[in-house]
This record gives sequence, C-alpha cells and structure tokens, in this order.
Amino acid sequence: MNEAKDEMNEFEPNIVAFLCNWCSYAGADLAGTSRMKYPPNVRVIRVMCSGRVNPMFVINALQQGADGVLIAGCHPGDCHYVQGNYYTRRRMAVLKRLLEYIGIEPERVQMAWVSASEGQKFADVIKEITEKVKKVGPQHHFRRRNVWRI
Amino acid sequence: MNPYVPQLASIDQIRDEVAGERPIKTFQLSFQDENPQNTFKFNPGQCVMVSVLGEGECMFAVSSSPTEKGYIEVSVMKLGKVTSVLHQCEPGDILGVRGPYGNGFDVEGWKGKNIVTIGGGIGQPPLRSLIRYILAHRKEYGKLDIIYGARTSHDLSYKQEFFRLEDSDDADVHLSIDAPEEGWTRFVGFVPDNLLEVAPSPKNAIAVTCGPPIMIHYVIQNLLKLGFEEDQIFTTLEMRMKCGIGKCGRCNIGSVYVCKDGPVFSYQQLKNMKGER
Amino acid sequence: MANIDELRRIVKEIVDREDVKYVIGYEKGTYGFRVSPSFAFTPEDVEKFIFSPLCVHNLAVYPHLEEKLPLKRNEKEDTRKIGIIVKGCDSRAVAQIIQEKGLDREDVVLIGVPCTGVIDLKKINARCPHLMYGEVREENGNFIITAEGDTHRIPKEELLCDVCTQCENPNPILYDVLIGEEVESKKEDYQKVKTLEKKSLEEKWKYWEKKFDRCIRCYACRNGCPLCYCEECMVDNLSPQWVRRSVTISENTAWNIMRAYHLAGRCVGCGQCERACPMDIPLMELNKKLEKDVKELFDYQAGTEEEPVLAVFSPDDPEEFVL
Amino acid sequence: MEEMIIRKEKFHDLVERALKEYTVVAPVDNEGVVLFRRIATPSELTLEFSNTKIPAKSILFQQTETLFTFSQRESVTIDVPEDSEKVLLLGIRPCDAQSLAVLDHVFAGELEDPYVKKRENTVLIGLSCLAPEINCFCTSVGGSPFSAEYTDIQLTDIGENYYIEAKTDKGKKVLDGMSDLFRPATEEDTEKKKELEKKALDAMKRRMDTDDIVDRLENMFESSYWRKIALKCLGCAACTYACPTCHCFDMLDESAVARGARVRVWDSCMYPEYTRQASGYNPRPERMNRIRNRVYHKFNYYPKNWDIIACVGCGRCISVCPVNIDIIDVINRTCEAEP
Repeated sequence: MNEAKDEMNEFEPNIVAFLCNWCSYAGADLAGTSRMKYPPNVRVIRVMCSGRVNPMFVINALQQGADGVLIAGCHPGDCHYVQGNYYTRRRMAVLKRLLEYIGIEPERVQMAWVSASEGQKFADVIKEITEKVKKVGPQHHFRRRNVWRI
Repeated sequence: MNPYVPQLASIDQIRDEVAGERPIKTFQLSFQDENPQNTFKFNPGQCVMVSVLGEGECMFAVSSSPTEKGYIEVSVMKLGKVTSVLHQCEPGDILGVRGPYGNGFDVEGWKGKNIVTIGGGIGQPPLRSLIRYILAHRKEYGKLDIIYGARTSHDLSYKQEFFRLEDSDDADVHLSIDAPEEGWTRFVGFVPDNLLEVAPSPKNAIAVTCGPPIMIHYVIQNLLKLGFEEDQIFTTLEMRMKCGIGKCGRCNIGSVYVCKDGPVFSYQQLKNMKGER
Repeated sequence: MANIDELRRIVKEIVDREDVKYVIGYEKGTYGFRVSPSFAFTPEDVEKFIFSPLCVHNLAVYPHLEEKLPLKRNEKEDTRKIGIIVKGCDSRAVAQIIQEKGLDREDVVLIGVPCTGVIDLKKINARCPHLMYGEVREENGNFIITAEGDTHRIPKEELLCDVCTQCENPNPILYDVLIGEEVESKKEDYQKVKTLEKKSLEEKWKYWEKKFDRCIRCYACRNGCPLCYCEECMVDNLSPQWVRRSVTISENTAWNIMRAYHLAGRCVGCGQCERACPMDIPLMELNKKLEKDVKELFDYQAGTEEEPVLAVFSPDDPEEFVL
Repeated sequence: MEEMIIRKEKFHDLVERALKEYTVVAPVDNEGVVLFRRIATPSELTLEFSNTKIPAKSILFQQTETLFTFSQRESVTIDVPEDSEKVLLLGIRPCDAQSLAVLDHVFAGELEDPYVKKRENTVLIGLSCLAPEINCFCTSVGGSPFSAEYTDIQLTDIGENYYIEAKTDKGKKVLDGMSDLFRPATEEDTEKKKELEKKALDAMKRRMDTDDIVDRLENMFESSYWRKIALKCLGCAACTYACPTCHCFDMLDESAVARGARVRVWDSCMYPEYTRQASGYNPRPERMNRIRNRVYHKFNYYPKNWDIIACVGCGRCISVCPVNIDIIDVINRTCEAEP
C-alpha cells in the first residue's frame, strides 16, 4: 500500500485489525473518545464476532500487503454469541503455529481480548503490536507482487 | 497484434428489457476511437467479447443489426460474476469489446426466402439482429414469421418493438408465455407448441432457432414434423467461452469449436457432430 | 499381508449381495510396481483383485467422487452400498468422514485388512528402475522383489513410505469383516517435524519457499485426499476469490496453507497427497505438523473422536499467545 | 559446418558465450525435480536427466502470463507488454520439440497468439535420449529418441564429446563465432552415434497401437468403455499440466483499486468448472465425459482439424497419474472394446 514510506528510513508497518463489534470495536471507540494516543498504522475491520474471522482472511491480508494482523474479541465468557471467541482461540492457535512452521514471524498474527471498557488496553495492544511488527520488518515472503506496479 | 486486447467502448444507453430476478438489460456501445466509417463490420448472429476491466469477459451475441451505424447493442441477463457487475454499470462507463467472432447467419444465401425465427428467453438477441437486418432489406426477403416466448410476460424482451411489428405488415409476430396470465390474449404454452400452432410452411423457407438447449431440441423435432429439411434448420449453440478465437480449447463439441466454427450451425451439421453439447 | 485367495472369496460374497453396488479394491497396474484402484461389479471382476505392499491408494476417496446426475423421470436412485477394502489409515478416513456426517455408516461395506506398511514408489523405482513387470512379497522383515527374472531381498525400512515407518494404527478401527490378524502398531515421534521446528524462521521460509515455488496447482493433493470432499473448494471460489489462479509464490503459499489448515485434526496421515504430488512437495510434513499441534494443544486425534476439532472448544484451551 | 564435435569440458564455454546474446533456459535440478529454468551461469544446468517434470511448452506457453495491464484512474488505458526477448532453449528432448510443432497449429492462424512471437524468438537446442524412460513411446507416434527433426541444433552425448548438428539458420546463427570450440565429426564419431541410437531404440519397451486410431475412436464414442476407464479418475489436472501438447487456458482479471491485469493461466478439461455455464448447465458433467474428451481431443479431434496426433509419446501423463490411468493401455484396449 504505501511503498513510498518503505524507502524512508523509518519502516511504518500496515496492521490490519479485525475488531469484534460488541467489545473490541467499542473499546477502540472508547480509546478514541478519551483522546488516547496510539500509532496510526492500524486499519480496522469491524466484524460481528471474532468467530467471524475466517483464517483465510488472515492469509489474504498478509498477501495484500499487511505486515501484521490483529484479531481482537471479547474476553472468554463475555461473547455476545456465547462461544464465538472460544472457536477463534482454537483456530488462531493452530494457524499461528502453522505460519511459524512455514517461516512467518509469530509477531505478525496476534490475538487480544479487549472488552468495551478497556480503551487503554486497546491503545496498549496497538502500540505493542506496532512495535513488534516494526522490529520484525515488512512482510515480503508471500506478499502479492502485482504485475502492473511497474 | 495481441488478439486478446479489447477495443475501448463507452456505454451510450442502457435499456431495461426485463426486471425481476433474472433481469435483462440492453447496452448500446459505441467505440471510443471511432473513425468516421464504422470499421466494426459484422453479420447478424456474430458475437462479441465484452470485458468489464477488473472483472472478466463474456461472449454476447450482437442484438443490433449491422445496418444501424455507429453503435452495437448487446443484451445481457444477470446470471454470473461479470454480468452482475455489468448490470451495475451506468451510461458513460468504459468497457472493452473485441470481435466480431463466429460465423453468423448466412443472410446473403437466404435472400428471397421466407424466414421463421423461433426464440426463447435469452436466445432472442441474435434473432433480433437478424430480424432488424431483414426489416432493413425487407424487399429482398419473403415472409417473416417471428415466434418468441418466455416464462411470463414480464420476461419478454423487446416488447415495444414486437407490439409495433404486430401492427405493421412487415412480419407476423407470435408471442407466447408458459403459463396463463390475465390480460394475455396471445398464445399460452411452450415455444415448440406455439410453433406447431403457427405451422409455417417449409416451402422455400429457413427456420432459425435460439434458446435453452431443451427448447432447441423440441423445436427441431417439431420443425422436422412440419416438413422442414435438415439444411433449412439453423440454430446457435451456447458453450462456455474464454478466448473466442478457437485457441483455449474449451467450447468444443467434438472437433468443432463453437466460437470459431459456430455458433450458427445447420441441423445437418449438428446431427453428425459427435460430442457433448 | 492378508492372503489373496481368502480376500477374493470374501469380496466375491460381498459383491454377490444384492444390496451392494460394487466393491473397490486394488488390481495390478499397467507397468513396473504400479497398482491401480479397481471396481468389481461382478464376482468375475474380483479375480483381478490383489493385496500387496504396493497397494498404496486410500480408496475412501471414491464414494464422494461418484457424480450424482439429475435422474430421468422414471429412474430411481441406486442407493445400494459401496464395498471398500480399507487398511488402517483408510478406515480412520472413513470414520472421520462419518463423524463429519459426510457419509452414512450403512452406505459402505468395509473390508478391513491390517496393514504392515506400504512401499514408497519413488524409493523402489530408484532401486529397480525401468521395469515392465514387478511383484513384491513380504517375508519376515524384508521385501522380496521378483522382477523380470531376478529377485532382490531388501529390508523393509529402506522402501517403506515415511508415514508407515511410524504408523500408530495399522489395524482398521471400522470394518464389517477383517481379513488377516492384527499387527502391532508403532510409535509416532514426529522426528521430521521437530527438526524443522528447531530451525530459524529464515531457514524455514527458505525451505518452504523452494517447495511452494515448484507447485503447479494441479490439485492432485486435494483430489486424492479422502477428507477433501467439499462440493465447491474454496480455491475454486470466484466471488469472493480467496486465491488467484495465477501460479506465483504468493498464491501457491496461500493454497498450501489453505489445504493443510483445512485438514487440521482431520488428516489421518495416509500420505496419498504426497504420493499424488507430481512435483515431490513434502506435504505430509505440513500435515504431520498440524497433527502434532492438534494433539498437543487439544489432545485430539483424527478419526477416533466424536466431534470435529475446530467445531468444539474447551474453556481451558491454551491462550498464552493472547494479549 | 553440419556435423561437429565439441569436448564436454568446452560445452560450458559455449553456454557462456550464448548467455551474452540470449536468455538461456535449461534443465535445472531442483531437489530431484528437473525443471526448465532461466540460468545465469552454465554451472546451474544439468544434462543428466531423463525428461523434465514439466514440459518445454511452459517456456513458450507460460503457466501464468500477463496478456495486458490496464489502469482506470483518470482515463482507461490498456498497455500491452512488449516481448522481444531472444531465448535459447537448451536441453529440449525430441518429444518436447515435436510437441511445439503440434502446438504451432492451434496457436497460429490469422489471429496469432503471443505464443507465435515467442516461438520465433526461441532457438531450440535438442538433446537426444540415450536411455528412454519406461513409459516413453515416442516411436509409436512418429518420433524417435534421436530425432532432430524439430530442433535447430541437436546435441548427442557420445561419451567424452557432444555430437552437434546445426540444421537451421537459427541454429547456425547461434554457433557462428564459436567455431574455435568445434572440430569436424569423424567417421568413427558418426558410427558411435548410430550405435547409441540403435541401443536407445532397443531400450524402448512400450508400444501404442495408433494405426487408424482416428477411425477406431470415431465409432466407439457411445461405448461403455469410457465409463469403466473414468471410474478411478480423481479429476485432478496433473496429467494435463504435465502434458506437452495440452494447450487449454483460462483468462482472468486480477485487479486492485483502479489498476489490474488480464492474466492467462493454464486450465484443464478434467476440472468440472471448465465447461460449467453460468446457468449451471454443464455439457460435460461426469468424469467419463471429461476423460473421453481428453483422449478424443488428442487422438480424434486434433487429427481432424490439423491432421496430426496431439500426443508425442513422452509418457509424463502415465507416470504422473496418481491412480495409474495409462494412455497407452487406454488406446490399446480400444481395439477389443465393443462400440
């Protein structure tokens, strides 16, 4: 997406965040309304539940230029749909290990429980994941090299 | 020159032929780098590959006649990925057009003959091109019978044109719908039955039929019953097409490529064509 | 291995039953050490059936491959059973499909054959190449290969498929009739997966990039796998298009991840995907990694459980990776 | 300078000099799988292989090829990539070279596919087969292990030297300026080559009965033979992607925001989606229809359109098929199958 920035000395990662509508999105909203500072690298995709996040969303995001992917959901037990986040936890546990086995840095795919009242935690999570991905660098292993960029 | 690169064409006009869950729209396209005389020469019944850049390409029969200069018209039923995006386009959008492909109707050879067109559902566009071509050269052709049917009266395309034709004496129009509807005075039933009802005489006549495979099958049977010879019956076949020029190997029926050697075949050719269709 | 005459006698009885459509087994291939799946509709067809260490295919793939065309007006659907000769892993594949409600137990008649390991064709072709005709018999720990006049005696470990050297369930867990005695099972230690896990991220990516770059996306791995029976595979989807059809390292990696991931907790380790791959990509190393993770994380093993692994959860699933 | 000899050690110099003018594509051993790859240095190539896993068609008719790119930012523009790369295809087997001659028929014509331009820009250096594989049957379809009919230069390994025949001007053009590497072939070299040829021909174990195959297939189209053959087929595309004469392709758009490209990729008639129409109707709904179409396309339809059998006897589809559907066996058993 912003290759021009790569040339600049400071690498700015693209983070895609899937925020569950009931908790994490509300937490992010709270962080915003309370004027909390957090890096601007994150692009938010609102999903009705973290269980909606198909692992192929993560793979597709990494293909299309994301350097890090965050899946945030409600704390176990708070899920609006009762067990959505439990399924996500299992799916992402298996996906992260598979990606690591192939050579993708584990810091790139992160999960977080952020409830609607944890605005500060949301900001901290974004800071942490941006730092980690910045340290690890751009994800160019299986990013799509579009033919028409030239 | 790479034969797969389309020419750019802009949409001048979009007409809604049929609404509902299988909508049909007619797109009037004019080429962008249009030099004065219309270089896009085609015969009725030939097809063009219309591409929506970024979505893909589809093969459509040209539904306007070559006598209408400066533009071509294609009628599109919303069914798949590209056609759905096409149905969201507005006048002024740019599309890619390449062609014309296929052999088209032998309008030269049919001069002086009576013509019967039997269309069903989305099979009407190539026949419309033929009909408008004949109307433009009305004297060179004999009697013109138009048999056209669809599921319901809402599914009938080009309704205004047919009603105007019904009043004029250039052609006899026989519309039909599958199930009775109140307010519908014309024939009710399937197109092949409508054909038996109209019973056009096979003398010095050519019958052309397009539509779903099942309809073509029964129409040909009834035409044979009415005494039509095998070389008097013509139809266009429908196969999935990608390249349109007989290279990608997909539209073959036996050793015949429908996009290059077809889509118009006589029943005589069709009969001894081995292969799934 | 089971003896052939007993196998043929039993299969003939099953084919003769009028509630059985046909029985799927193995017959001699057309050259070298090849063996090909075989369909017996009548007892005479059973004459061709064989069973030897060369019978590598997982026949549980066939019930789903049979196309069900729309019936003509007077036709009635032929709901007779299908007989399948199943080794240990094949029977676990059938059990897993039944657990996922992809198949009914009464639709199939399972002829179980305890398996002492099948041969990797690449290894045996390297040892005895360019043969028109080859037979293999097993004799206390060695393979006796009789091919065009000369015979070779080769220890089993040198020719066995990698997955068979540590096979934990060689005996069918699901069968209507069992032919031959049970065999003792071995222990799986996931050695290959562990050595690769210890490597650095850069080395791991180099390793897999070289392999995925070779992939030609022919999908023989998907079509040969009994557990890949989705009506429309995600990779064939056009709207949305998950993976593009162009063959690049990006799409190939996405495809291989998608295929392996969809078999997490479902793959029974028969090795047919690796066998079918024309480009020799070590797909079992991916599947075994997922099998090991699913066992460690959720103590789950394919083919023997009640519910699919990712369709259930437990409150105390590991979550150390969650922030 | 028809028949020449070059010492094996000097062969790398020949490749070195060729690298200056041509993009050299040669067989490269990729962890046991030999494939055609572009090489930068002569040491990468190997000539010790039976045949590449993926045929030489993958160089001229690439598995993924950009037809044109387009941008719809301000105005819609289409830009066709220019391709005038001169390629030297080294180490192509006689059967693959024959397959290019088969593909020429379908891709040429008054609407020329980009393949045709690539074909003109490519020089073929053939490599004779000393030890045919078990599934090779090129002699049954008009080829032979030492045939130099379809290549510009033919190499034959006769022990410490390579026997070089430069037959076409394209081939001669490559070798002029390198005459210091060669010496004329002596009687004894030619003798050795003939003897090796005889040995290779004797090593061919399998034969496909192709006499009047077109008519034999003509009247068995409705036979139940095809249903039996297709029973065990898995419907994957390994056989068609490995086949040097399969030329079917799909055209798709790949785009992001307002820019994109129309890409051509290999496709296979063995996939069900290949002929499925948007209405859901599929003229070839079963594997039986598809496998019958694949066999007929090569042994009946292609001969009817361009009177050449679209099979060169390389045997890749036999060795690559996971369930051992063997084209030789399929064709030979058409003799006794009832129509």
